Amino acid sequence: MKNALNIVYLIPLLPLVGFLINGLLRKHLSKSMISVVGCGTILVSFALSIVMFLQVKNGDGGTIEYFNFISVGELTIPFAFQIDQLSSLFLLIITGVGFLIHVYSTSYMQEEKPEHFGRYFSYLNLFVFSMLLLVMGANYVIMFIGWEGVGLCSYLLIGYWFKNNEYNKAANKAFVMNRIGDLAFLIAIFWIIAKTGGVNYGEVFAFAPKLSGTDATIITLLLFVGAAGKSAQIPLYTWLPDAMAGPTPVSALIHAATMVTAGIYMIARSNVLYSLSEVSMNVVAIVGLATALLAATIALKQNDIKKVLAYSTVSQLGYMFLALGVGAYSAGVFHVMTHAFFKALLFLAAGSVIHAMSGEQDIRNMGGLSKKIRITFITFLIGCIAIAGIPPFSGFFSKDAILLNALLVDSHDGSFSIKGIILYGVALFTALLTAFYMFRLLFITFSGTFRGTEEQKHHIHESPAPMTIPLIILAVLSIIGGLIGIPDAIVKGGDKFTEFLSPVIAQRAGHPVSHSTEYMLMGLSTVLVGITIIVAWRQYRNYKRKEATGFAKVLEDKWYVDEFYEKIIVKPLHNFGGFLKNVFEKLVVDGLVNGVGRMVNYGGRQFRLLQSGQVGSYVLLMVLSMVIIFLVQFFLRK
Amino acid sequence: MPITHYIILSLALFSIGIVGVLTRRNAIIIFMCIELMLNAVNLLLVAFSKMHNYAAIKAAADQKLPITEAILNTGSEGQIFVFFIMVVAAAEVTVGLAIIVMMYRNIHSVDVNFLNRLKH
Amino acid sequence: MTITITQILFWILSVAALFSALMVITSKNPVHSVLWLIATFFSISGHYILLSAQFLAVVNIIVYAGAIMVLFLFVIMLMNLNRETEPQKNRWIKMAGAIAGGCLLLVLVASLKNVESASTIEDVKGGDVGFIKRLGKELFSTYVVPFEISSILFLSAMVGAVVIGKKE
Amino acid sequence: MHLLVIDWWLILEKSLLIFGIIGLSFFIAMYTTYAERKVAAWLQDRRGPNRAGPFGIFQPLADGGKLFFKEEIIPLASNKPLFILGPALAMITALLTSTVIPWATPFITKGGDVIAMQVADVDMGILLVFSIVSVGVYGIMIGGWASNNKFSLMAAIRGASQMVSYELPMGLALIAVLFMTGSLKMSEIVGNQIENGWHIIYQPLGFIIFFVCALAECNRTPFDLPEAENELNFGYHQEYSSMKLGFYLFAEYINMFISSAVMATLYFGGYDIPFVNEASWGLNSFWMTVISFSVLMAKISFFLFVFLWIRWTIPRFRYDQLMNLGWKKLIPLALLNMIITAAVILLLKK
Repeated sequence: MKNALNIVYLIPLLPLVGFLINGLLRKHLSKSMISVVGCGTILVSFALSIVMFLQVKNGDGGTIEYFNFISVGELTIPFAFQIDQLSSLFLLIITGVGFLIHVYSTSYMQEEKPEHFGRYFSYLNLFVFSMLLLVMGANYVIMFIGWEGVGLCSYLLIGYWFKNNEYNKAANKAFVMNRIGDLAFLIAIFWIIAKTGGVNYGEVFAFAPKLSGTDATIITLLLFVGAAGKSAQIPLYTWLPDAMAGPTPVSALIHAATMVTAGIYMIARSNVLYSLSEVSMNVVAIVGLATALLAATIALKQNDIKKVLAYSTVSQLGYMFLALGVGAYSAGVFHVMTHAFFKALLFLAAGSVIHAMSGEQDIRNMGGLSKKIRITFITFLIGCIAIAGIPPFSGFFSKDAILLNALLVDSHDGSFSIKGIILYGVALFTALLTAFYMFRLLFITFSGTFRGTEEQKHHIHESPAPMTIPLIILAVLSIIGGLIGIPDAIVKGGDKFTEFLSPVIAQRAGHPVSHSTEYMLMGLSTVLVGITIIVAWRQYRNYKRKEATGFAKVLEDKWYVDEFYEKIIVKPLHNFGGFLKNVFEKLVVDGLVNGVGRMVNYGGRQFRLLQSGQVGSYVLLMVLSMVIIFLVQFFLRK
Repeated sequence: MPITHYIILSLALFSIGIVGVLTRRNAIIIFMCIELMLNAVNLLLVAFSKMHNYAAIKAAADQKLPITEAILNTGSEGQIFVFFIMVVAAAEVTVGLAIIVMMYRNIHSVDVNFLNRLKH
Repeated sequence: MTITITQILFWILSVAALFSALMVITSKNPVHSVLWLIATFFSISGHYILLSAQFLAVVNIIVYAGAIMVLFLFVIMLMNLNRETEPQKNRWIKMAGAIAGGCLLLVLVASLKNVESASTIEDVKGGDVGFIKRLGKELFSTYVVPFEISSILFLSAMVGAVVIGKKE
Repeated sequence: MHLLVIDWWLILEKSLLIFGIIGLSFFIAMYTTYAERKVAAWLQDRRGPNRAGPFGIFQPLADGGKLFFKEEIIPLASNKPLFILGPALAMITALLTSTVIPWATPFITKGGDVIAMQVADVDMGILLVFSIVSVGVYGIMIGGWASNNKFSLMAAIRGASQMVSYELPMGLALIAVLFMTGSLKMSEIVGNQIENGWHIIYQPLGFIIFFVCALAECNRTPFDLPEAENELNFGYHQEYSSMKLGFYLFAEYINMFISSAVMATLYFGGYDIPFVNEASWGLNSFWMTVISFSVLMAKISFFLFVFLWIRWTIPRFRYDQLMNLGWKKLIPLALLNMIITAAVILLLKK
């Protein structure tokens, strides 16, 4: 199978072809054709990804160069793909989850007109293409192309229903916030080029030990700002909840499973650089944890089913950054994978709920749905258990790995540092909050009595097979997906995941804790989560609508972060823009431009007199100038 | 003959041409003065060509080197250039005179002072 | 000190060339100007022969005296330009022109002051660079492309002249 | 200390040759006028001049005397200097052309010095003839313009444009000859013909073109439009009288003489005696010179006769016909001739 690498280009190419076919011929193809093209290309890519994965597992990864993308001076940037443990894993997640969501979409988007249906699938395919480019690129520039591509697709898909102005605003917000991060990423790339003279991962990482500490810190911080933009971390997270304006499968694919993990991927990929900078690691860990906590608190009081999931996503991403920040890269990536499963599952299940409720998203208008939409309920429940971290569901293992690693930070001799204990404490608290709001969501939605209108009640039905089958598959994955990362403490020779990634991701040189300590920690978190779930059950099993007050109101209004941004950043910028437009533009810029124009005009008026049209005077001037030039030459020579 | 004699002669002819352009108003005379200037330049080119030829042959003879075709050809560029100048001058005169005739037809004069507008 | 016949001829031809060139620009009658210009060309051709550029000497006469100046004469005769047709220019402008030209000459000659005047032009054995055989070979080997291009230039000039000269 | 470094013998030799040729030219021109009348008379079946001397052979002298003693009239409105310059230029250019023609085989003195029967065997050769012919236009133009007579001016412009137009096919026809000789030197052109046969054999078309053009260059019938009596009275020399008119007329005959000589040299082997090997005769160089000169003169006389013959046989062209013939027939033909010659030479070389 060595030659499988030769056809690796097909993996991104097929979605691109699908994008072109669906995009260009959307008015001529039937919906079923579009579905076949859209899903088929991803399915083939998925199959190829499995081949790649198997090959990498046998240790046959590598870099494939196609052509010189940019060649300037001494800098050569090849268009190359790198297939290794990390990228092949992401390939599997992207194409696998992507395929399921494609299938789900064929049913979910059935009510769209054919050309919009085609547009939707072409965007999806383009997104998959860009995402594949992002993870497969063998250097930062190719990654950046994919990075921009997914940003574009995210914008296009958030604003998919472009007739709704609110949605367009959400799309703009997502795009602008992403751009801020992208700018930092771009600067980081330039910095890398300036300092190391290349952008290929191999070269850069080989050069990394020679980087000065300051450079490493600046580069990694800039990269982190880029990652924060894409992965919705403080302070650039507010776009993600708004991005829920897009169709639900899009939220599942882009804003939960894949695109938002691009930042994680990037930092995991650059782990060699991060390991050089203590400061950056701390920043990543603290920002990640803060994001996780903040988003979790907001999620407690949200009433929109997708918003809750969105904040939960932000929170989980914060978790992943925490993992990266404490140097547990493989734990972070592991959480990416499990998160992809259960968050996609939750989103799709939420989509199924919304479908059943004829587009209603407010959980206050739901309740008691568990009987009517059985499959959705069960899969949603599985998702909740997984995210809450009940063993042996997938979320438990990945979250536990993160918690353990957080606790172990800075520990050298088996005892825990203050920092580790604080990180662990806050992280555990966040985990409890997670369990709480997820089950709050579950109970408000599915238990108690139905609170919606009669019409909705009449309409409630289980979703068709193309929607439920992906749900079931994802549910199964959510249950067993964590087992590949099962810790050494439980199964002898476990933690295959870290072992698999070890060629790409440096292992932290920490002191392993004793198995008994691990059991104790697992038990502690499991028991606490269990208690939390029971509390949630008691509180929300029979939910009654009531206005939030006091602190709850603050949480419901998301800590007023949007308003804060509005006041601190948007307003002043807006005012500054107004100042520029009304005062600076008019007086200075226009003044300059008009002044130049007026000066030229005046000068022309004066010089026009020279332009008499008399050939003789021209020649006379020419001769005189020649005389002067010769004289100057003559005297200057001496 | 020293080359400076030829240079000065050419410069004098050239300057006379310039003075002609400056002082006359008849388009044809001005045109002729331009031809005169071209010829002054031609003369200089031929003189230089001869100078280089002489110098090359003399240098070869002084150093007892065999006189090759290349040495004999030294300076021929100058004369070829003159040839091309003549070609271009002839082409220029054909078009230029046609224009002057046209101008005479339109304004019944060849005085360049009447031609100080871009349109009529 | 011996004076060679070349030197005598040089001075005679130089004086002739300068005198007739001056007459070109001072003659009131355009036809006289043309004829003086032809005389200038003949003197220059004489110089070419002195410089053993025989080919150019003959071509100069054929092209300039025999073709170009005939055209000038044609145009002048057809337009019937006499001395009355050229209105007098402002005397000051004439003065300015003459002074400017003089200055130019002065400056150019002055700039020659530092030139090493060791370079001389003599006839040497084998110095047949201006002979038709050598020039012809050079022209049709090294410079064949410009030569062909100049033929196209000629053709276009001819077409242009016909188009311009045609009455609407 | 020499003031001038000059080979006086060369000067003497060349001066003698120049004066000899000029005298010869005048003589021939004079008697061509006589021949013209006689031929005209013969063709018209009458006697022609027969009063001055036996057969009227002193008639040209009488004509010359008449012209000398006629009253000199210079029109008031004319441009006097140019009026005088015109005929002078015509005469000078006509005479200058003879410089490069080789008149006979070189004469070798007892001392072994070779005296070429040619004023200057320059590198440019035939090109020099062309340059002088092209300057010849000015005689007509200046004369016609200076007369300040519109008929003269018209005739002058006609004549000039005719000459300029016919120079082109003439030159093109000549190029075909030059392809064969590979040199512009007149002596080499003759030598080539002595070796390889006359050019008329290889270049019949070229010769015909050249001949027609020569007729036009000399303003001879059927191309004597500058002198067309019925349209332009008497042409460009209408205002001329006395010896100035004589100069113009003389120049025309000298031109005829020289073009005959050029044609004989270019196409008919110059001074070469046909069909015989002169070298086997064993004559000394003086007699060889004399014989070859006579042969050349015989050829020239033949051409002169043809000129006269044509004049009294073929009617005059119209001006547009003249231009059509020149630009649309002769130039393409000459080009064709040139290209074919070039192609054949290339083929044979391979």
